[in-house]
Amino acid sequence: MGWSRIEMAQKAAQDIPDGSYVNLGIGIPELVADHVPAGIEVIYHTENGLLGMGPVPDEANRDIELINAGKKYVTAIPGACYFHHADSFTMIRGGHLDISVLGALQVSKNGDLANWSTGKPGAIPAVGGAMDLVAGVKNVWVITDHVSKDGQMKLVNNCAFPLTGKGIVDRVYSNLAIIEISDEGLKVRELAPGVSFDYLQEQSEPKLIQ
Amino acid sequence: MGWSRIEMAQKAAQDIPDGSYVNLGIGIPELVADHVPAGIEVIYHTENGLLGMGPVPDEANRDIELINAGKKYVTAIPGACYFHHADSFTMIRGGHLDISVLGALQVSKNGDLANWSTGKPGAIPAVGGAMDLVAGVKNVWVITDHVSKDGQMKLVNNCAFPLTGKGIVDRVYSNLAIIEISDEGLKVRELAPGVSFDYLQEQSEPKLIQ
Amino acid sequence: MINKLVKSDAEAVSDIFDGATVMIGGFGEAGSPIELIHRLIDRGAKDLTVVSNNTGSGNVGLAALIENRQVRKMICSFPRTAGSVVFPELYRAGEIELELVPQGTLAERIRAGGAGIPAFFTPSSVNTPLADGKETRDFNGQTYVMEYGIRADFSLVKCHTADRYGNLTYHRTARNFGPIMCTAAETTIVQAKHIVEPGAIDPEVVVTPGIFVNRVVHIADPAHESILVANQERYPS
Amino acid sequence: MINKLVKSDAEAVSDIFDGATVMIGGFGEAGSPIELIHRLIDRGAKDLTVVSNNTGSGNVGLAALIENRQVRKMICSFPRTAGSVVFPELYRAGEIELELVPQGTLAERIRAGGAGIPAFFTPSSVNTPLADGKETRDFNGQTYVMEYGIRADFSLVKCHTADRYGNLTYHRTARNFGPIMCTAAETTIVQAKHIVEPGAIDPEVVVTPGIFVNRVVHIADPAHESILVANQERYPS
Repeated sequence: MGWSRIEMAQKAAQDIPDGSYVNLGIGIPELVADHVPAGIEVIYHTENGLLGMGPVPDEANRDIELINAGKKYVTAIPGACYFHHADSFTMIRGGHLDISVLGALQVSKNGDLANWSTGKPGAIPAVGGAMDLVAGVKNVWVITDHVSKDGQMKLVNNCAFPLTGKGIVDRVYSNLAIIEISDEGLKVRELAPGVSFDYLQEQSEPKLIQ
Repeated sequence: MGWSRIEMAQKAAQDIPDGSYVNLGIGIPELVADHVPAGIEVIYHTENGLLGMGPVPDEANRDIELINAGKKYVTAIPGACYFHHADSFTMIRGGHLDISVLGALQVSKNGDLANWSTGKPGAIPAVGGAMDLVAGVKNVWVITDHVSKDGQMKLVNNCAFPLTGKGIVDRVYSNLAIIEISDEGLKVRELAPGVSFDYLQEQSEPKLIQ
Repeated sequence: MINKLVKSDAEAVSDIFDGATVMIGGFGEAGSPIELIHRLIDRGAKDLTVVSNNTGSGNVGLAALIENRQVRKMICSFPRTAGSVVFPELYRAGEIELELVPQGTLAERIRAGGAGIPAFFTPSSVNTPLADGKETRDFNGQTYVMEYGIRADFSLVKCHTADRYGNLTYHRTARNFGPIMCTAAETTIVQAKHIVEPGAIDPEVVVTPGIFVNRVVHIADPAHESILVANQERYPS
Repeated sequence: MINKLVKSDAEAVSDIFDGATVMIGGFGEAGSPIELIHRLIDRGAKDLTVVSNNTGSGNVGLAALIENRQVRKMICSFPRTAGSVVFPELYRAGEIELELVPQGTLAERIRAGGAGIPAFFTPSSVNTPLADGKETRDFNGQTYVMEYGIRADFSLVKCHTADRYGNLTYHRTARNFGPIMCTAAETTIVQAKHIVEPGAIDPEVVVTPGIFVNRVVHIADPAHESILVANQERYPS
């Protein structure tokens, strides 16, 4: 029942318009790059200073000075360019990117996102570029399991964890459904195979719109 | 009696320490570059995006895309670099230049400078980079005739013309003298040949220190 | 596929509308996109606010755009240069508005506009008439004035080499305001002397990443403003 | 004559003092000036405030500097990465201070410090705990938080190629924080893989103009942090 991690990434990839500039967060979002439909050209941005990020290199072509935001080896496509961090966040904060795809700890009914800290004592908070991405990028998509590994709902009325941004999530791709978040509420766009609306609602704290 | 324009520029050039980064304003300050003593290496900055400005080219080597702030043809030395305007003023405003040499309409006893507008009706105000230079550069030197063409004193108690900056002039090279401006007042460092202190004082509104 | 190349300079500026704010690159003649400006004159959009360091010279390029009464207001640092006659005349006649901005503040305001920074503090112009009426604030015992980011509807920029992604390099001091203006407009329109395939520009030396550019038009042999002025040409002639 | 080349990495860092604020380039391993950091460990300056995006990995480089108890406070965006063990332990034990800054705000604060901008407004972190206690302000109906420029006493940066004027180029994503950190310190110290004569770097492709650099040391074959970590090396060993 539901979508695999790869299927979630595929669903998001299929929704990216041709010609988009996209930043992919660490984790499942990284998989999106592998599933963009043929004939579509997407330019990937990685905030550590590369526009035109290409696929993962084979072992012989790894360069410790060519990595992505997750510090993994990547390549650069023909037509790529390198730049420093202030210029990279000019792209992000200045509204030049079309889509930011991020992971989540919690998403609230009004589009708040918590994805950087559980706020628990002893946890090491680490925010990276997430707050800049949600503040600056036109469309913020979240890819996440619908329920956490320890069985807690991630789609909630109000985020209990510290926020990354308020009212900024536009769409959630979970393993159970694709959900649009707007002023009208949480609208289910697509249910994963074998998932009923009622089941989805049971796994979600806010009231969903069919 | 007094120094010529070239001699004023020579006097300033001799005071530039080895290894300085220097911005030269339009007019007499431009002449300074031609008179730096042998053995001294000075890097000239022009705010339109060149560090390492070299001498005026011969006619065959003119390039309309290689000009200085006064829109005159220049060259670039080996080791020069080009950059955009925001980076150029990062150098200026960020305190990275050592010396700014500017012209003046008026300089006041506490180091105020007026050099961009007479404030007269019908005058077209044009400020360029002067306000950034005086705000950001460590040492501001003025090269100017001691008295204006129409006989008005330029070294005054208070500037009548609109200010470029307040309390920012460190030194004046005029055709009559070199004058240091500090909290202690206006101290005459050197008199031009044939100029007496009394004569200099007559041509200057504020009280000078011998 | 991403292809920002457009067929003609006329097409490139065909949606510039009355009342638009337009940034125009260049420091004097160097970097001034004269063909794009002339097509904007052909198009006739009026009531423009133009952000550019100078006001052009003679009766071509930016000066001709002003002379053609398409510009309501200039935002610039140095409106009079050798050979600039059009702006001073209209300004004295009260027929064009001027917002005079120190050059470094102008550059920083454009950069801020492109970087999503709505306002910042700068030491430039403090205690001068150009800070009159502006908010000031002290940091570490020094006074600074608050200035606002500027954004435009369109930027017109001249570069040296471009690819279909909109990656750009510039030539010598013609770089000046180009890179920051590219970042600060809804629609950035570039004229390029050379067009190359993606990958032909070393990724280490791209000055303007393609993300900041919307349209590129190939102008292989741009007119030299100073030569047109020396020949006393006018536009339209 | 201007010659910023210094003979050794030890000499390059020989005046870093107790209590200094030190910016250290790099995003993870890429761009981290590991030799300069190790010489700073040799020197032993303590009570440092370090500005760097991460906190290092294993027991070498930045992590080793922290482990050697020379760092009082970290200013960074992402203090835990794969392989970072030293900082988390000391942080949980309350033995090191952390100022957590969103990555883009960190970059902009460093750039502002270098550009003479004492403060600016940004939308990043608004309505989050990282904006708690900070001044906010509305522009055009949106809320922004005020952030301050950062300056340092020293910046330690790794580059690809340098000349005696301090002009620098970088390699791929090792560029990251290097260029902005060069602008924001009283003394900028750079380790370069290659040293060339002035003029050998095309003036169009210089990334860091020499004016921002004070000292350059030639480290032809820098250690790879990830290899040292894989080999479980420590510094000092």
